[in-house]
Order: sequence, then C-alpha cells, then structure tokens
Amino acid sequence: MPVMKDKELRIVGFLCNWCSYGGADTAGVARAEQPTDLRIIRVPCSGRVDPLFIVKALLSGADGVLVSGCHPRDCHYSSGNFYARRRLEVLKHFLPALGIDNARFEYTWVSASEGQRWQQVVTAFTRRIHTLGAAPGFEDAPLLMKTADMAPAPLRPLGTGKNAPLESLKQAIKEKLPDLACVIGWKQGYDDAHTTPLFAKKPEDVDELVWGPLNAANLAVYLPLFKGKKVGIVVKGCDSRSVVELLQENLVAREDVTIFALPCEGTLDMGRVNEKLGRYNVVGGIAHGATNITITTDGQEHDFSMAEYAQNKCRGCTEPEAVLSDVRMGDSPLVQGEAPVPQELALLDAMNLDERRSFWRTQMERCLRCYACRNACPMCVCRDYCISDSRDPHWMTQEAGVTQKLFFQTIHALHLAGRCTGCGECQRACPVGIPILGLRQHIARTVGELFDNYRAGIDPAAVPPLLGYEVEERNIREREWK
Amino acid sequence: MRIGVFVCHCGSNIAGTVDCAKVAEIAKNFPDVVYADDPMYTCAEPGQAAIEAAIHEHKLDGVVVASCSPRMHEATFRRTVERAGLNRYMFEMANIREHVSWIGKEQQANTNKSAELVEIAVAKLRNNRPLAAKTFDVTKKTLIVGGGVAGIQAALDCAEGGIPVILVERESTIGGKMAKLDKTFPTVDCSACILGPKMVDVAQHPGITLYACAEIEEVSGYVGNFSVKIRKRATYIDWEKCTGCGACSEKCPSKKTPDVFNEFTGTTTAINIPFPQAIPKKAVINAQYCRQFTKGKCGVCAKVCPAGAIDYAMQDSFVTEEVGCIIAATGYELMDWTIYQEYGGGRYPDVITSLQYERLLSASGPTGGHIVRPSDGREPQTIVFIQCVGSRDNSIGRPYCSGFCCMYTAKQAILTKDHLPQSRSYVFYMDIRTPGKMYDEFSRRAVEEYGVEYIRGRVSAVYPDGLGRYVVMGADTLLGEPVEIRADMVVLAVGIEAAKNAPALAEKLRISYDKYGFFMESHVKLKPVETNTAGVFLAGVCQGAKDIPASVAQGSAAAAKALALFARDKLENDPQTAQVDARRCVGCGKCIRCCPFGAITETEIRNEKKAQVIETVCQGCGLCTSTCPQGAVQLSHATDNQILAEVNALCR
Amino acid sequence: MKNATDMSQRHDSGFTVEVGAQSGQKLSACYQCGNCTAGCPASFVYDRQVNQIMRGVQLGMKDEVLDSRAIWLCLSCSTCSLRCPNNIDVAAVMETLRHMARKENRVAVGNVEKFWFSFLNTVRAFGRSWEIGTMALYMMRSLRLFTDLDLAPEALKKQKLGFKPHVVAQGGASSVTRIFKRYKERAEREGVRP
Amino acid sequence: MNYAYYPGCSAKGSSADYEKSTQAVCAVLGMNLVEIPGWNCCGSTPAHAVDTELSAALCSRNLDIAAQQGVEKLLTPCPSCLSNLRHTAKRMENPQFRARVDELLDNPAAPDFPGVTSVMQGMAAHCDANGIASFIRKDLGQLTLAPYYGCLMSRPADIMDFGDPENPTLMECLLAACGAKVLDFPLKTACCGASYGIPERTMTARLSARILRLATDMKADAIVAACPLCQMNLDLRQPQAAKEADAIFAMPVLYFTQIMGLAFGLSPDTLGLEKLRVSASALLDKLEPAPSISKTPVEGGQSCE
Repeated sequence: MPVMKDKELRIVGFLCNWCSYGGADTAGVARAEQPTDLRIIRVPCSGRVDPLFIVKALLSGADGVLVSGCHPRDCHYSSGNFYARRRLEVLKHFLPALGIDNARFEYTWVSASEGQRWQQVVTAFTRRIHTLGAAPGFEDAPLLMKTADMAPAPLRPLGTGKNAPLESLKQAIKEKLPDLACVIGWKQGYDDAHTTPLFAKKPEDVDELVWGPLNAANLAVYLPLFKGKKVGIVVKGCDSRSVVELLQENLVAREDVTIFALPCEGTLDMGRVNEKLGRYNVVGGIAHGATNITITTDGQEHDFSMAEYAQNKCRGCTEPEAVLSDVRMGDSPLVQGEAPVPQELALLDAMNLDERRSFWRTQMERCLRCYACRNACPMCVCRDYCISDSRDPHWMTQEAGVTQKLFFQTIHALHLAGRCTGCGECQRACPVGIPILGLRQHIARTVGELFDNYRAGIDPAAVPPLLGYEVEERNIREREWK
Repeated sequence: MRIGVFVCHCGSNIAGTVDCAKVAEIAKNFPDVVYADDPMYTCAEPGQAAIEAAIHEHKLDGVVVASCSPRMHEATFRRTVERAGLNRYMFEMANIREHVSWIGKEQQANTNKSAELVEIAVAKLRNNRPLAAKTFDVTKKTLIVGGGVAGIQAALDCAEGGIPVILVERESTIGGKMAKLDKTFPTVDCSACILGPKMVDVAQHPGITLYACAEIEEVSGYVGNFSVKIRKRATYIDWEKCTGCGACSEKCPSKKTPDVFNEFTGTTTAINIPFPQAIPKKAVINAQYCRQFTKGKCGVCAKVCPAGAIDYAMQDSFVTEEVGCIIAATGYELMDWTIYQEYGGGRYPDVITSLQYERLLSASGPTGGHIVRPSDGREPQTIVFIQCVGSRDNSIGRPYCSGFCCMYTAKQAILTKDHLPQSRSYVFYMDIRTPGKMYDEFSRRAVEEYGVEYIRGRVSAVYPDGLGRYVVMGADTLLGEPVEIRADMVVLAVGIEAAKNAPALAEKLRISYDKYGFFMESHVKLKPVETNTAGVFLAGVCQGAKDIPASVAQGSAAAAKALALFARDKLENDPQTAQVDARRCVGCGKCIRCCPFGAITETEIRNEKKAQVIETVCQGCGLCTSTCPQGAVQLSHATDNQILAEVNALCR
Repeated sequence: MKNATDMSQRHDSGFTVEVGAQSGQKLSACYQCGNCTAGCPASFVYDRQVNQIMRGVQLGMKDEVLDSRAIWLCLSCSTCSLRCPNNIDVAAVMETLRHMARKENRVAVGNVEKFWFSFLNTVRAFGRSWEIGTMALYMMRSLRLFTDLDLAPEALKKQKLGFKPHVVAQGGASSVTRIFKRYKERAEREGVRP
Repeated sequence: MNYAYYPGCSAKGSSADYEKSTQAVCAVLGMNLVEIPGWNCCGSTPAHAVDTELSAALCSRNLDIAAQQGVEKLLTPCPSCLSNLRHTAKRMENPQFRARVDELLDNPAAPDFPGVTSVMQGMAAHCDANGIASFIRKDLGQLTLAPYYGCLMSRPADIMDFGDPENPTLMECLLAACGAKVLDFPLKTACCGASYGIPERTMTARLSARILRLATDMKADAIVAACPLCQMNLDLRQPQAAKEADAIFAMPVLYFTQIMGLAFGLSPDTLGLEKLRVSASALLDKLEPAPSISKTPVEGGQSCE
C-alpha cells in the first residue's frame, strides 16, 4: 500500500509488547497527538528484533525504522534489551557502510507508563525522517566504480617460507597422526603453481604437505565438517584466528583439534598471479627465492616478488604466528608498527553516503549470487541451512536485483559481526572481485570500538560481544530525544 | 486461507476519525480476505456473536479484528474465535484506536493508516499456525525464602490449604524484623504477643518444614518443577538434640559477643538463643567470638550441655528440595546510615537507629524495656526523632520513601511518653505520610494527646555540646526559621533497603530486581505478587516498602497464588514458545548462551549436539530466534516469517 | 492587611529559568525540606531563609529574591550544598543571585559590597590585598569610622597589620591593575554593572 | 626537597605567624617552600562574590606563573586561596569560560595548570605519621586540642579533594602523630563568620562564639586552626565573640603548624607565638621534654593521606 503522497513517509516501528507498545497505548489513552506516518509491528521483546528486519525494511523502501524496548534493567524478559542494545548499536554504526544514513534508524527505550515520552519520540523521529526526506534507493544510484589501493609496506619482511622447518613439521604430524582422523593441510594442486587442500590420513599423505606463499586458502573452513572427530590442522597466523573463533563458538571442541603452526611469511594474491601468468599449457617449474618465486609457464619465466604480489591482508598482518597452537615450529618474525586501516575499508571510508550507494549498486550489479563468498567463509557454518536460500525462514526472494544481492551481503556481514577474523577468504573467492571484505572490516572496527578493542578469534575463552552484554555499557550512550 | 476482518467503530472512539466502513471495504482486497464488516462494538456481546456467526457462515479459518490495543482485548477475542471452533492463535488484532484514532484527527490519514494496520495483521495471520498448550505434572509443594511475618503468613496459609511448605530462614530464628519490635502501630499491640503464636504455629504445623540458619544455594527447573539446593550453615549444635534449655549460654565465658538480635545495643554470649520466643528455640555458636574457635580451647558449653548437642566439627551441609513454586519473602535491612557524617556517622553513642530504640523499648531488650542512654545509662529527658534518614535523599542515591517510618516514629514518640512521662519528644519531618486505616488518627494522637512536638524540616547536623547533650540543628520551615534543640538522645528513622543478598537470590530465581535491590513484580498494578518467572511469587518488603498489615496481606496473596497454581493436577504452558528445527541446528549453543531463562538445553540427536527448548521454562521473548544465524530456533507466533510478512506488507 | 500573594501575577518563569541556567542547578528538584536553612550559619541575620529564597526562585518572585538581604549575607560556606538531599548546589544559587542583583544595581546590604570593593581596590592598586588599606577605604565608604576600632590597639601591638602595602614585584601589580581595567571596560561594554 | 609555594596575602600581613611557623616546620620536615615569583592576590571571597570571571582571572595569573615555571604541584597554606585556585582550575576546563577569562589577562592562560594542594596535605604526602614522630622533641601528651578546619578546606568535596567534607581527619592525624590528645571536635568544619567581621560584626561574633563555646565546654587547651581568617576571627576577635555571647573565653587559637613546631622543639619565637592575642603560655607550661625520642611507631603509623 502506498504511503500518502507528499504527506507521509514510510516509517516502521518495532515495539516490544511489554513496555513500548504499552507506552504507545498510554500515549493513545492520553490522546497525545502524533504524526500519522509510523506503522507499528508488535514484537515480544526488543531482543527479538533481528537487525536484519531493519535492513530488510530499509532496503525495501522504508524511510525510517524505529525500535523501542523496555528501559535497561526493566526488560520483561530481564535481559533481552541488553542484547538488543549491543546488536542495534552495531547496526547503527554499520548502516553507513552500505550508504544508508543511520539517522534513518534509531532505537530507544520507552516504558508502558511513558506515554508522553512516546509522543516525543514519535514526533521527533518523524520530524527527523521528514527532514531527511524519502530514502534514496540503490537501483537508481549513478554507477561508480572504484578499486582499493595496494596496501602500504608490510609490517614484517615477507618471504616464501623456503627455510621453514617443513620436514620437522611433517615428522611432528606423523607422530600425532595415529590419534587423528586426518590432518588438514595444503598439497600441490593441478599444477606446481597452485595448491589444494590436503586431508592426510596416512603417513605417506603427510609427505605431500607443502608450505609457502601459494598456501593462501584458509583451511579452517573444513574444520566444522569434522565436528566430533579428532583432527589436526596446519595453520597460518590468520587461519589460527578462525580456529579460535570456532572454538569460542563451540563449533569445534578444543580437545578435538590439534593445531600445527609455522610462522607465515605471507601468501600471494593468486588473482593477480593468475592474471600475469595468463593462459598457459604447462608449468615448467617453480623456483623459491628468499623473497620471490619464479614460475615458468610454457618456457617463459615469470617473477613474482612477495613485496609486490602478496595479498593486501598479509602486508597489514600483525599476527604471522598462530594465536593458538599445539605444535609450533620456526622462528618468530619481528612485526613492527600498527596494523593500518585495511584497504577495502579505507576505500569505503573515503566515500560519502551517496558514493557508497553508487559503489554498492555498481558492485552488486556484477554479483552473480554464486555464494562463493559464503562457501569460502570459515565462519559460515550454517551450510545447507543458510537463511539466504531457505523458505522457512524466507528472508530473500530469488529476484536478482541489486537490493536482494546487497541484502545477502548484509546478512553475511551482520552474521559475522563480532565473529569475522578478517581472513578475507570471501573476497578471495569472489569470481568477479567485489571488495566485500570492506563490509566485514567495517563491522569488526565498530565491534572493537564499542567493546573494548575486542577482536574475534584471539581468546578461546572470550565471550563474543554480541552474545553477551554489560548492564552499564561503557561505550554505548543513550541518545536523548529533544 | 479464509480470513474475516472486523473493523470496530468503538462507538465514536474509532469511527470519529476513521472511516471504518471504508477500511473494511479496502480490507476485502487483501489476499485471503473473504469477509469484512464494521461493527459498532466488536467486543460487546452482539459483536462477538457476529464474529462467531461469520466464522460459521463464511467458513473462516482466521480472524482479524481492528479495534483497540491487543493489550486490552486480545484475550477476549481469542476466546471468541475459540468458541467458534478456531484455534485461538488464528487471530490477529490491528490497533486502530490507541495507535490511530486517538492520536490523530485527520480522517483521511487515519483511514489509510488503519487499512495498512489491517493489512499487516492479515499478512501476519496468513503465516499463523494453530498452537496447542502442553500439559505437565506439578510438584505440589511450596518453598518460601524468608521467615519474617510475610513468609510466616504465606507458610501458614499454604500449609492450611494442604500444600506442604519448606520455609528457609537465614537467621537462627524466624520472626524477622517484626520479632524485634516492641509494639505495633496503630493499636500499640505488643509485637511479640501477636507474632509469637504464629511463630509457634509454624513450628508445630505438620505441613511446614523449617530450615533455619539456611540459605538458597541453587535453583533450577521451572514452574511446577523447581529443584532447590539449600545450604544449611553450620550452627555447631546438633539441633536434633538441643532442647533449648539455655544452660550453655548461661555458662559461656565469651560474654562480649555483639548482640545481633538486639541491633548491637548490648552484648550476648558466643553461644546463645537470640530471644526467649525464638523458633526454632535452638542454640547457635557465633564462631567469630567463641573461644573454642578463636583460641582453640574452652569447651565449656560442650561440658554443660545436658543433651550433648555441641559439635564443634560441624560443617555446612546441603539438602535439595523439589517444589512447584517459590515465594520470595526476604524482607529488608536498614541502610547504612553512618554515611551521614553530619549526624556523627555512628560516633555518638546516643544517636541511634529507630530499630535500636525499638530494642530499648522492648521488655525483652537489653535494658528490660527502660529507655536509657547507651552512653551513660541515664534516662533521657529530651528526645529528638529525625525522619527520612536515608529516605527521599537523592544525594545518596535513595530517592524513595521507606513508607512506614512516619508511623513508627509516631508510635515511638507515644511510647516514649508512656515510659518517661516527664520527657519531651520532638519529631523532625518533611511530610507525614499516614495513608492507612486509623493511621492519621494515630499520628494526630501523638501530637494532640501526647504532646509530641512535630517540626516540619530536615535536620542539618547533630553534634555533642561538650556537656553531655547533643545539639540538633534543624529548621522549622513553617516558622521560616532555623531551630536548635539540646537533646539527650537522637533517634534516626533510618530508611530501608533490600536485603544485602537480594540481587544474588534474584539471579538464582531469574527474577528482575530494581537498582535498589527490590524484586520486581510482574505488573506494578495488576500483578503485584507475580514475577516475570512463572511460579515465583513475592511477599513483603522484598518487593518494596510496606508495613506489617500489607506484608501479611501480600504473604496471604502469594499463598493464594500458590494454592491456585496447585489447584490443578497438570499445568499448561503458553504455547508461544521457541521451537528448534533440529535439521537446521548446528549445535553452536549461541541460543543457550543468550537465553535469559535457561530454557534451552543441549541434547543429542543421532550423535549430534542440538539445542532443545524446555517449553515449560521458555517465556517467549524470542531472543534465541534473533540470535540463531540459521533461523533454526523460531519463536512460535512471532517467527521470522511472520514478522517478515509484516515488514513486506509495509515495505515494497 | 496584606493581600494574599496572587501567584498567577507573580510568576516570572524567565527569572526561574535564568537562575537555573546561570547556576547550573535543577531548581525544581528542591522539595523544601529546609535542610539548607537548618545548617546555614548566617540564617539568623537573614531577612528570608535560604529555603524561602529557593522557593522564591521556584515561583519566579524576582523582586523579593533579588532585593533580599540574605543573598548578600551568605557566607559561601556551602554547608547547604553539602547537605542538600537533592544535590542542589544551593551556595551556587545564592552566588548567582548575588551576581544578578549586583548587575542590576540592587544592593540590599551596601556595606558588604563596600567592603568587597575596598578589598578589591587594594588588590587592584598593589596586586595584593592590604588589610589597613582595606579598612581605611571601607571606613570612608561606609561612613563607619569606628569599625573594629576596639581591635586596633591589640592588632597594632601584635604587629598583625602592615602599615605599608605589599607590592607585587616584577610588574605584577600593574599586570593585576590591567586585569581590573579590562574587567571594568568589558562590563561597561556589555552594559552591566562591574 | 623543593616545593612551589603560594603564601597568599595574609601571610605577608595578619597571619605572619602562620607563615613563620609553616616555614619553620617545613624546614624541619625537609620541605623547602619556594615562592612562585610575582604572585598576586587570589581575589579571596570579594572577587568571586562580585564576579566569577574576575576571580578566575586573578587566580589564573598565579596558576599561569606556576605553569610557566614548570611546577607540577603548588602548595598553599590558606584554604581560601586554595579554594579559589582550585575552583578556577576547574572552571577553566570550560572553553567558553576560559575564553572570557583570557580576555582579561595580559596573555592567554596556559592550557594546563599545575595541581594546587594545601600545605597540610603536602606535609602528609611528604612524610608519614612515623616520619613526623621521628622529629618530636617535646611531649604534647598533656595537651587536649580541638582541630578546626573551617568551612572552606574540605568543600565542596569534588573540588577540594580533602577527604570527607563533613569530617576531614588529616589534621587529627598530624596532631596525633605529634603526640597530642585530639578531640573529635564536631564543629571542625563549621563557619567562623569569614570576612563578615568587618561589615557584619555580630554575625561573625556569634559564629565564632559558638565554636569557642564548644571548645571551652569540651575542655580543649587550644583550638588548632588551618586558616588565617578563621584564626583571626577566633583569636583577635575573641573579645567581640565573648561580648556577643555574654561569656568569658580564654581559648588560645594556634595554627596547626605552631603546634607541630612546639612538638618539634622549636622556640615560641620561631613560631611567632607572640602574635597570638590569647596567650599560649598555658600551653607551653604543659609541654614536657619527650622522655626519649620515640622510635616506636605511632598507632596506625601509616600515612596520614
């Protein structure tokens, strides 16, 4: 049903049944006059309001969304609003990453007795939305193509790992192998220039293990498949954080996983490597220098220096060593300096809201909705039951529009809030090269800012911030209604 | 689906600013809507009959009523559709009165908005499923925490109603604060004389099991089936053997033990029975002062005990009770008034609390009921009562009124005159709050018959004058002047606060508490005894300031709730609970972590860990549903699809 | 006979708001317990008690409040603020009222202001206060030539008072003089009484 | 150890004895007080009573001088100066206020001011009770003293940071460390009438009389003050107070530094006792040589801070 043209805008409210819905009733009983734009959806608790409902509404044409629950400490369900506060605050920070003005979304607390306050809230919020005007859509945003810059100098010398104690590691793996269903590692792929996952079950399998800059894949993605079995996994520093996050979330049991780690000297951006190699028939050989590798295809030598061809994330990496391991070998590299703002995030930061909408429209038009990003993500443990392709719940339609695709990316990003370790596999897997990592990095930064510099996948005992709360949040301030 | 829509005029309440007929007309175009009408009063008997008739006539399998707030009449209409054979959850409401007609005057906008709200309701209804309550067995037994007058009343009422009671008391005797009082207002009845028989009834009632010196350790389970682990603190005396003869206490050499029962107005022995009417009348050793414990030798009590009940090696022990409901009656404590440095911060011996004064008044108190100054044992001639010490004071974070201080201050002033006819009493007050039966008359008697001087103003400071008396610096705001009184004794009407460990107990019971530690009732006005956890009820001051009759009344009310609960052999749950789709569940336990009620547990299905909802514990908040990334947990009647349908109806 | 105060006529809500804003205090929080009055050491010389001043401010009774002697006799000991159960900095309200009264040239207790200026004049001249100078100036201004004359012999005998002002070295005195000059000029510019 | 020092105007006039004894006692404790150069009057009560910005300008000039000298902590003996300086530092945190004050100054004030604290707290921070006890040469055991802080020292609590605003105990701690018997003096933070002795003599006389009366009734040998104005009201104006109260007072009113000096064996002359109107000779008669220099720790023995 259309809104009343030139008079009303589409404003959706999610109100908890016990306090705010009652507050709105109280306002009504008191005949407290209010603008007519707001449409209220009654939910049991503000904690029931999945942030995705809000994004869904905003992407589908809502001009404003208001969530209201019981005041902190007054939750009918004792703590639902505490969880809501964290999740909605993260969403509030995230919306601008999509190009949506976060003034269009607000959450607040109104008790059943606060009819007057409810009137104030509705009036102020409606006025605010009218000041902002109708929400600009994505479909008609002007096209804008932008790419991320290359990251600045690495924080540690990058290399090819040719001197890593690979043989000792193999020996150590073989010693543990009898107790393990298998050990996950890398082996040579369809040619010398590529690797593929190795699932070593027998000692001779272990001999196939390789180590070096071609081991870009994050093998933690396979761990949940072995849930309940004892397995080993070989990790780079970044991979180890995914393993820790899986441990934090009970998706893998600590006693079931044996972590083998070598210090990582960086991995290659295979996208650019493949681009340079071009089409070829046969790999003639591959030579590892200290800081470069040389791949010979069809008799022609291609030199790839780590300094130039390493993945962006490796340059900003401050954790080349595993944050948690059972077997660790090799010398610790010296990391100097602070992690820079990741390039994909810097790209987003440099744009205003209009540009971001244009940017995402442009990128989403290229999206094939192939779900490679999801399948590569070690945190996407829903697998066959991802809500983006289910009927119950039925979050997404099969329509191939820009907003549906962006909504899928939002589902992925919000489901990763406080969980994403920034391994970048989603983006690496994207066949059309959409810098979707920026959305995850944006949320990770927000989570760090709100929750005491929390970083996912560091401490196996840490409670992921969106699965917990503080009665008095240190960094979340209630916004006043004037 | 066949949906019927009823757009209520509510007289002119809705129809005044909403074109109800037009809304009904628009509604006919919504998917699955086969019937729409706009009755004058839908909730009235003819209105309800019309709905029932329409259900039969048009073979409706879902009904939307657009009228007032669902908080008003959802239950009414659910019963209506149920009478006509529909499942009560195949019904939705659109609130076009409180949220539309009463808050805006423009008919066009209101009509449009009403139609949209009906559309949302229809969209939701199309996703509704019939829900059925589950039944389960109950353990017909009540556990009461706290043996003050509220807990005692609740225990006796439950037991009389045939429900066995477990009464858990932290101290070594029941009786609570009331047992310490000398007289009660407004009748000036002897407190011990009216409470004593009730305490004896508790001891003698076959249906009541009393654990004194005991505290709640752990609570698990849900309404009808709680399991409560109780810690029985070591008393160092085998109560099975102790006869309460008091021989031990007579001979105990540690005579300087602070007397908790007497509010530290005197001392007692390290082994003692708090007062003669104590229930259970059993001795307890205070290990902090007992020489056997502090010096490692003594053993006098063990030698003199005729029953051989002394056991210095006793340890805390535990007992677990299965009960169907729990009544919290943990009472209150006085706030720590010594933060008031301007009243001496506890340094002046003759500046005492009202409860200490109560012990001085009491014949069983340390002075045998003689009012004397703690400093020198002399009878005071001038006594100043200061009200609102620690009440209605924002500067110390206690904005609330403690409720009964006005009355007991009047009582104490009256009793003072009875004890010491020559004395003069002054009461500094801000407001006199006496809204009870015969209460104001009583406080007027203090003024008119007993000559108590009431002075309207707060006291700024109290200090010793160096000559044995105290200077009380106050104001008489009616006079518009500061006033000063040389007093022999100052009695502070100290404000109340929740029992120290009330928040810890609330966490165990999974009930809410306010920032002062008082337990939250389920609804301020309409559910003052219930809590947000089904099967946990409140009685007495633990829920908020109240006097003895109100505490007793709430104790009885809580008992009535328990008896009503147990009147049925089986309980039904509210079917609006979370459901787990085991196929979708990956067993990550995020829902278990977040559930505020511990209603989700881990189970194993074909060797895989899965979440499982205990439907009787689930309160239906839906936090799990918004937490589960796979959408594997869905809150019935507020599923993702139901809410999405509403969002989609609005945003397209 | 005095007529009843017509509250509807008396209420100058602008005054209430202004006092609240300048003092930074929430005046509506005052529930008239009288604690400020009870503890005020100067109350016995007041024409209106502190709680009455607070009530007057709440009711917007500007003239009654600004013309009261009490706001001039307040010792600024802040006992009232310390013990206020509603966290109102009553002393700050009193000081605000004094400032407002001064700026409107309503000085109910002239001697107090005369004493302040006598004191400040010595500071302006020498950079530091000078007791004898202050006294001399005050006696001239207030025409109370015998002020504390009873103390003089003892004070002089004990050499309690310096006959010569203490002048701040390093040009400090003139620097202080300039502070006063700028203060006065600015007040005149802003049209308030310095 | 050197300490930056702001003596306040009365140190150069009516409270020269406070200044003298402060210097002498600090010297014994090993505290060298160094006046900041070119300091001016803080404006005292008249300045802030007239205008907060004027008061702040006068104080800021001093704080600015200290800041230019690189001072981290400035000591002052006078509670009124302390109050004004600390209030100013607090108010200058507000940028609008600061801008208004800067307009009055020759140069804009330094962005960060040093902390200001009382000499009394400075002593307590410098040495603990045992440290003080080690300097004792005279036994004060026969003296019963009424500590009196006045109203400014401890409040407002958030500005002054001087312990409980109703019941500060630092002076008690120092006096006890010196071996004296210290009364729990209830009017220790009551107001003495401040500078109203001149324009409203009756008020000051009545308020001072109240304090003198209580100390007399509590059988104090002396009132111990920490504020020049309080001392003057209670001592020099004692006859005025007595007349107002229709009483006879003979209550010596000493500065706490004078008492400490006596305990340390300093001569009455060094401590400026001759400046007292009410003679302290009765006190001096009660002093006895300390039997031996106490090495046993004072009860509590810990820091007075």
